[in-house]
Amino acid sequence: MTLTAILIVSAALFGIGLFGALSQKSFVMLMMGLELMLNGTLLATVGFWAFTLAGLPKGQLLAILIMAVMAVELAIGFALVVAVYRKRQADVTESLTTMKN
Amino acid sequence: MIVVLAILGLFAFLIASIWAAATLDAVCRGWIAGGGTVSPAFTPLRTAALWLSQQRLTTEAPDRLNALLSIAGYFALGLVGLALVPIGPDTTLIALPTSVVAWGACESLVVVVVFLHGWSPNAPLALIGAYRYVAIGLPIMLLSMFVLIAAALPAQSLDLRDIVTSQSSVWNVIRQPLGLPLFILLGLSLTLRGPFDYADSADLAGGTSVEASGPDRLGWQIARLVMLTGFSAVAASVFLGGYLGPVLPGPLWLAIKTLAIMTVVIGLSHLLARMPVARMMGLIWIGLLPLSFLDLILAGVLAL
Amino acid sequence: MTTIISIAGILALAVLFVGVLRAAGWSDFAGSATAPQQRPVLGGGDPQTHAWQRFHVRYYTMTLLFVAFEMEMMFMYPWAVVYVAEGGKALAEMGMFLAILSVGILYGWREGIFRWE
Amino acid sequence: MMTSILFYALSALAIWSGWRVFRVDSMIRATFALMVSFIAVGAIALLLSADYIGVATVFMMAVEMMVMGLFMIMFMMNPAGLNPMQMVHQYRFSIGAGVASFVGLSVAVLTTALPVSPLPPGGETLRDLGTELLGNSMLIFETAGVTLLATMVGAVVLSSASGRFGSGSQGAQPPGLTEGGAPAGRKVDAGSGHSHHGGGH
Amino acid sequence: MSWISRLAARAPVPVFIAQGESAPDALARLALNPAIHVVDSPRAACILLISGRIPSALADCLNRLHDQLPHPRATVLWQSHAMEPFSNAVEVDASDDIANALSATFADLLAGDRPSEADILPDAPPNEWRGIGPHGQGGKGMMGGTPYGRPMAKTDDDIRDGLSLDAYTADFGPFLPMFPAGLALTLTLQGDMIQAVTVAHPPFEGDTAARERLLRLLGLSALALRSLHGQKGDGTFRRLVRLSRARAAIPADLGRLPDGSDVRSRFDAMVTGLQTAPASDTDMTLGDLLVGLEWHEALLVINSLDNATLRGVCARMDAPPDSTNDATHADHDMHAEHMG
Repeated sequence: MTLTAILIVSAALFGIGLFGALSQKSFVMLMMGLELMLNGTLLATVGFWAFTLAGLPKGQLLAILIMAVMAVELAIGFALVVAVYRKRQADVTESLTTMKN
Repeated sequence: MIVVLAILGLFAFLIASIWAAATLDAVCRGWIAGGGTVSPAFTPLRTAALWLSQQRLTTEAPDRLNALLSIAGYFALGLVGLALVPIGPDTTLIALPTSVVAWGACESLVVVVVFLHGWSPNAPLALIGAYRYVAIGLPIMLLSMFVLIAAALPAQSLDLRDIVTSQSSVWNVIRQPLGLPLFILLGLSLTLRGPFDYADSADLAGGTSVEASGPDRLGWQIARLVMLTGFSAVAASVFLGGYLGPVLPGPLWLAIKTLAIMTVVIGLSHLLARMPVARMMGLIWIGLLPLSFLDLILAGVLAL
Repeated sequence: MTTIISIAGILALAVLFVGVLRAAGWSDFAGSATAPQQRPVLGGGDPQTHAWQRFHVRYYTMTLLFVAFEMEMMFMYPWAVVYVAEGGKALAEMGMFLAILSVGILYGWREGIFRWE
Repeated sequence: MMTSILFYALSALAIWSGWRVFRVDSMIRATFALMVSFIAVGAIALLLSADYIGVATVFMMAVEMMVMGLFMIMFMMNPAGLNPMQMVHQYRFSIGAGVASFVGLSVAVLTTALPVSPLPPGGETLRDLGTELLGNSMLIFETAGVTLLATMVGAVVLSSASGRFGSGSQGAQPPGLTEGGAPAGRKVDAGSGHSHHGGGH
Repeated sequence: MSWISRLAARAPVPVFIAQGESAPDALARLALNPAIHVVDSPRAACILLISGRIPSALADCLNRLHDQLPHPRATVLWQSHAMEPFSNAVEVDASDDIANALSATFADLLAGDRPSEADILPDAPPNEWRGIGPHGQGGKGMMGGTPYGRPMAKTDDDIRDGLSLDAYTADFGPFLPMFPAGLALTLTLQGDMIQAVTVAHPPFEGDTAARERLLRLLGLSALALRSLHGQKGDGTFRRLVRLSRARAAIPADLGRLPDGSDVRSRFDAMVTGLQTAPASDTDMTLGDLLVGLEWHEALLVINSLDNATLRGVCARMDAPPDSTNDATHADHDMHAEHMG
């Protein structure tokens, strides 16, 4: 287990997440992609914390903040999904541009 | 060597306590029903044999993988709870400095596996049970978080081993009198019992397990009892001083206290009425959660 | 590391448990379910559609509040460990925390999200 | 040695389940595949002696994915994947972007000299974190708390149906338009996409 | 695995009850027998106990119910009438001891002396689906076809919060243990909330088990058993009900009738054993009472009504649901193509 291996794994997670976020049509699947990207970031943060920061507590704090970002993204994202669905019966990204009225 | 012994002992205890819980359940039920029971000690074994010899049914287009994972997962989470509990000074199967948080993770995963159990058969009554359980299972977790944090304050640690040690002079059940009752409510919910039985309730003809037959039904019921054991052991360690006690060896004390908590949980599950889920959700947020705040404040002031 | 090995062992045990339960040979009636046996239980009735659908969750707003609420709790665990050592400052901190959480609950209550929407 | 084996197994699990998220038909399987990916990352964090972060990841993500699953089923048509489905756009571009980011990041990682010795286990990482939260990083901590409060309020405002102007249970049945008439439906903009009962696709 | 069967044969007999018209009074007290286990779901039963006369309108439901039992299974007819599909069933009449008959049938079944009953219905899915569609899954498009033999749900308006999600329509009953005997409802649910209701079959006359069912619905199954003993002045029973906080568990104002009674007051009357007069004739329909309620609340309302009132309420027809069904269906098909 080296930092290089950890960072490559996190890059893979980030890449898959990016693919998902860009390719998925539906809001909720798009958010899954974002969460997966943040998952990769979380792994990289913990890796850096353990190897280069010598256990400096700031690294852990950053990891917690990443999780907080996920929670905020999820809560606000889904609230938006509900609001949009209530108004337009739409659950895919494209309908936002094509259904302007 | 000691690890092997501990594992074997834990297994013996697990099997004994599953059997004891099933028996207690039958006795309690018989007492309240006023009709008595016939050989309550053997009925669980016979019923288990019956379920094993029945056919296992599936529904139209079920989610087979998740059906399997839900039973296995529920069983495993109960066992993890049991493995987190110290059976002596510095002796646990899972030695983790953050075991309180790990137990919290178990609680949240229980919501997931119960949901999956109701989701996988693709049947309406099971599905309603699954969704209803999430509405209660999520907020009630907050109670346990506050209560466990309050127990961690005097120990200055999130390790169950330290929490048990910190009770050598006075048990947490006295230090934070609101803690144990609130935690037992969580236990009722984790084990799908009584007033918090929103997953497998009678108004859904069995809820998430309405479609379970034969070995699947047996697996789910055993998993529920394993979770009851795991929860009771955690509660006994956090509030009743775990293995601490005079004369008798530590593990025996832990077993006695675990059984005591188990009896209380089973008794309450037969005695208290269940309210409609919306009402209970409101009650948890508006009534019980402020109580757990109060519990934390009291514990905090006391700890300083 | 031992933690992960122990948990992996427990998981393996749980899968074994389900596997043994489902193993053929316990029952003389282990055949797979026929089509009429597979219909969902409705006490004799029959549904028109699959049960898996866009299920109308009646408490969705509560779950969003819950996620944010739970995240706040993540800050409380490290706080609990140093509470006694830090003393008064930690007590003030707890007050702030509980105040924030209470405001969240009170707001949700006022908006009526702890009911079936 | 054992640590390395565990690390590679968990990494494989994290990547494989992350990939499954976008390959399965059933939304519930997708959500819980993502949860497995998070749990694997949490376990790797435990291997790196981040005792708190690792377990907290499992805790938080189990809850978040449960909530995510609820919303996935609520808003995706065909949520259980009974009919095979594929709801993607700009597919090639996305694959390209994903691969490019992976390759780019990997090259950057491989060409950098990185330290090789991890943090020894048994440190007081949790206590350090607590002290930091109450000391130097007090401001971050407080900001996060207030941000999360704002999130609570924002999520409620955006998603709540009736709000304080009417009780959900009281409005169970709207009053009739005429005395004793059929309940009035909710208002629909004339000519909007409302009649498209499957969602506008 | 004979030792398992031998052990299993000594378990309490798991019985699922299909109650018909004018079933024997002793049926309700069957659950008090410790050798019998009256189960909630046919999936847990070995014996289907048909008691009383089953109207021919419910024959199909009975056949469906029978086939949902796992093997080994047997049918027992208790003071019922001969029915063509159940020609092999054990028949028990008023003079026989039902508990003995059930135990004997169960023992024979597990010992293999009595063959497990075959399905009544043909082994075919509700709709043909295999090999249809591009993936052979019975559907084309995302919402079309009949994947795995059933169509997918359709979206419908919601009467509470205005999120138009999928509605689920099904016939519930007439043999559900939490419904009054004979009652079958066609319910449309949005999530767990009742959106529309029509009566598919009214409850039988003379049902008296409402108190027991109501207690079970409140999660007090042991107390429900105690209530079956029927001693009028059982003080312990009333004390235990008070201890259980059952009254507080029932929401106030639930299921209020024009005569002012709600579920709570009717529950009080049942527990104290007061014979209240049947609620005065109202012009309420079941839809007025149930639409907009969550599942558990709706069941509390149904079971709090006495038999005469419930039959009266069920007899009044709701305004027929507007006939948009065809329209939505066409719309739905259009979408299926659209997305194919």
